[in-house]
Amino acid sequence: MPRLNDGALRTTTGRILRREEMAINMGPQHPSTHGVLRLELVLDGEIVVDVIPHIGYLHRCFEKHAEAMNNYQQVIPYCDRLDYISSMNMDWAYVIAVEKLLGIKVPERVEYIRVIMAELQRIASHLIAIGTYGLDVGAFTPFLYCFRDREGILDLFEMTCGARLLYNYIWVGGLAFDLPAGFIDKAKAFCEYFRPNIKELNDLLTYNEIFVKRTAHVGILPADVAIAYGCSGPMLRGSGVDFDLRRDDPYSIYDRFDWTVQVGKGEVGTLGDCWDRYMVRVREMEQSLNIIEQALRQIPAGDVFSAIPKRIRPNPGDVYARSEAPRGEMGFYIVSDGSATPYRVKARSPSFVNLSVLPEISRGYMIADVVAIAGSVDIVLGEVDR
Amino acid sequence: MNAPEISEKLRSKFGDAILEVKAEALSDPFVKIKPGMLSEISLYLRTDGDLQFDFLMCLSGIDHGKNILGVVYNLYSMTKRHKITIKVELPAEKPEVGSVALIWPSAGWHEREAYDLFGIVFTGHPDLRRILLPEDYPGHPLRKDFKVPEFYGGMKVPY
Amino acid sequence: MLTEFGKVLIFFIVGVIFVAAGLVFAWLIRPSRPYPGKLATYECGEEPIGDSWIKFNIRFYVIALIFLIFDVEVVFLFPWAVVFQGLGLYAFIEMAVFLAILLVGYAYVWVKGDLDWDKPAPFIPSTTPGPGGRTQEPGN
Amino acid sequence: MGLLDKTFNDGNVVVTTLDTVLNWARLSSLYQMHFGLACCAIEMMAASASHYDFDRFGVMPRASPRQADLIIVSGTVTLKMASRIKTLYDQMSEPRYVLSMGSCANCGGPYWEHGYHVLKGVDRIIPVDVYVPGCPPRPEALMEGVIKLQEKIRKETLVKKNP
Repeated sequence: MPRLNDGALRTTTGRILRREEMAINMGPQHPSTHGVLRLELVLDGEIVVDVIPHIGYLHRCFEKHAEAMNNYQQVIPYCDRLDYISSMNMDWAYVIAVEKLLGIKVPERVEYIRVIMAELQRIASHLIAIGTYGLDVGAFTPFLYCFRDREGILDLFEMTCGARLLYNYIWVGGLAFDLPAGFIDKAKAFCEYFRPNIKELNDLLTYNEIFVKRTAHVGILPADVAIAYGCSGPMLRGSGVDFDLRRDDPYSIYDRFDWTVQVGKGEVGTLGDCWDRYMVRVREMEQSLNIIEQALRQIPAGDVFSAIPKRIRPNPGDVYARSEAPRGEMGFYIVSDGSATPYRVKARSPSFVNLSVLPEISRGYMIADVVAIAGSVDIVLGEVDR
Repeated sequence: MNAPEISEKLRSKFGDAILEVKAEALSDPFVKIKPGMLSEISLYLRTDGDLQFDFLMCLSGIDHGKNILGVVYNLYSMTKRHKITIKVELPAEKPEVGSVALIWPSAGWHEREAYDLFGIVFTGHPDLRRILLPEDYPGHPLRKDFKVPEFYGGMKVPY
Repeated sequence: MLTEFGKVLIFFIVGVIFVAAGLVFAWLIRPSRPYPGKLATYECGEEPIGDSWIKFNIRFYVIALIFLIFDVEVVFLFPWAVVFQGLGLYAFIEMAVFLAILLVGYAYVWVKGDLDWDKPAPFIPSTTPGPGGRTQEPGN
Repeated sequence: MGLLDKTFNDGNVVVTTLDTVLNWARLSSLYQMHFGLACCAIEMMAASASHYDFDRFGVMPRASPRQADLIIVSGTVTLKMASRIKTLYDQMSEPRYVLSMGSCANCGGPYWEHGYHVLKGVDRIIPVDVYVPGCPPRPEALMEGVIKLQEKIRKETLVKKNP
């Protein structure tokens, strides 16, 4: 804590602490910061006067690695480790950018498999978000229910690409493996098994009186501030902005399925509070189930390896491509100088931007509310720090 | 409005500040502008009636080599649903450019990251501190001429 | 002959011994290897910032006082409640008067508003409609 | 005071039974510090969830280092985080154990070559008891790591002067 010569106590950004204020660390090792995020809280008693987030505790130099790889395919395992809860969407976001740079088109079957995998990963990621959010607010059982259902999805992933968490499955121009035999029936069986579970989760947590009291009217994020701060995903839709990249900045074949974008309506509290963000995630899981079932019915046959280029040498230029990850808009800005290695890869991750609005929406609440707000923002430190 | 119209509108309003326009590139169309005029152009892009770029998608620093640093702004309009990319190039020995954190608050953290990893100073930024690396980390890592320090805080860094 | 209070005394002594023995035995046999790093105050892995010796707000003192009054009142209720059977109506009326007086005090405190916290309302951000749509100073 | 702490020098029957009792008590209630760094933390959560159920081994997450005697370093240790981990390790009460989970914590993992901000292995700052390989290791691998640690504790001695 920088103590200037005037002996006044200051926060790290130099703000003088008034007499009855106290600065404390909700530091890197804390049960409810979803990883190694440090929030410097300035408190008046229990009321939060100011929040100063400190990140960088998991900065793993992704962009330096991307520039040091031998070719574009080798960057994909590092993209997995950006948002390690939704690795499929991270790979896909990177692959969309490189394919746009190369200007290649992938076969139909690859598009369908990518949509199925991404939507399965969205459900698994939302299950973690909802499970840990229940933990943050004090309900232990939803955590166990959500992880039990998530194991079903992990078995599907393990069947196809051998890994539970970080897959390296979606490659530039195609996939690493084709779907194994019996995958489609197993995926259909999972969808039927999982649909009633969402309703069971709703009865368990969503309309629970204590949960509503803890999350309604807390962490209100108005729509214009959400747009000004560049929020995206459930954070933006929770504030009532009807914007989803899968429909408004379309990529891949999402226009062939009928599903609706879920937007917060402020049913329980005011519009844009923690409950709305949570509810958008729960309802999005149902929409993902619809997409998966339709994709499983329409999936064509075909060879998934045909469009994988042997040598990737995109001609010089730069591209910014983005896709809808479970936490928001995952964008990759790739600059190529004509050689086989990318010249510069900038990963614009949703949690990095969503987290920057946290100080704005947690002033004047109690400490326990800051825990609920940080949980509803649903950050993953791998992609915040990159 | 697509990219050529937007660049035409910018050229008519700001004339010489627009250095280069590449509207029909294979990859994203972009407009390269003079660093000095960045604040006015950003304000114009944000508040003009039929541009309304209110969503800053991504702000990335870049090291072009031959000691030129660059900053790339990818902008999007929620209401008009169109995109544009603004590029700025700065000398590496004194990389200074105006901050847009007060126009697009999402730039606040992106600029701190560009300052942290490239050393680009954004004048007028409300709180320009290193965001990812510790305060006393030697050098700016994403520059092409960066040497990994042998030791940091008593710990051997290279493998 | 063991009086009633004798039993209470034995009960109290056994209680103290039971607890103290566990703690002292543990304190005796567990390894104790203190060094400055281990004795530093824990604050989520960081060096503690800020100062804990601060002049905190006066409202905590007021709430503590009010709690103290009603706590002492309950302390008086306990012995009365134990022997309530044998005392008959007179003791009941006496305790009712005692409670009534304190109820008046409670009503006074409630009306005067000392019970509710002067909590600042949560601050809802908004982009001030200035020329550049500039929001408040984004600070950090 | 630590009266029993490394006081006897020969292993008679009293000492060995005392050792086995103390060791058995400690190995069947390894309280793990609630502390996840990166992708391995998600696998650690999956291990403590109902499907794999870490509690069967008595491993229960505790929030503060004061009440924990096992720290599972699950994820990449960056230079900024290294000093914090050293502080946390110091603040744990003895006897304490470290389980390094995942190749990032073991040796820097996929970030070993170009990771300018990654510490190449947590054993450079704190002594590690068990290394669990994998990126991320499966929950079964993590459990095998804990079983290996329990075997190590079973053979330990707190009471004898020079084991």
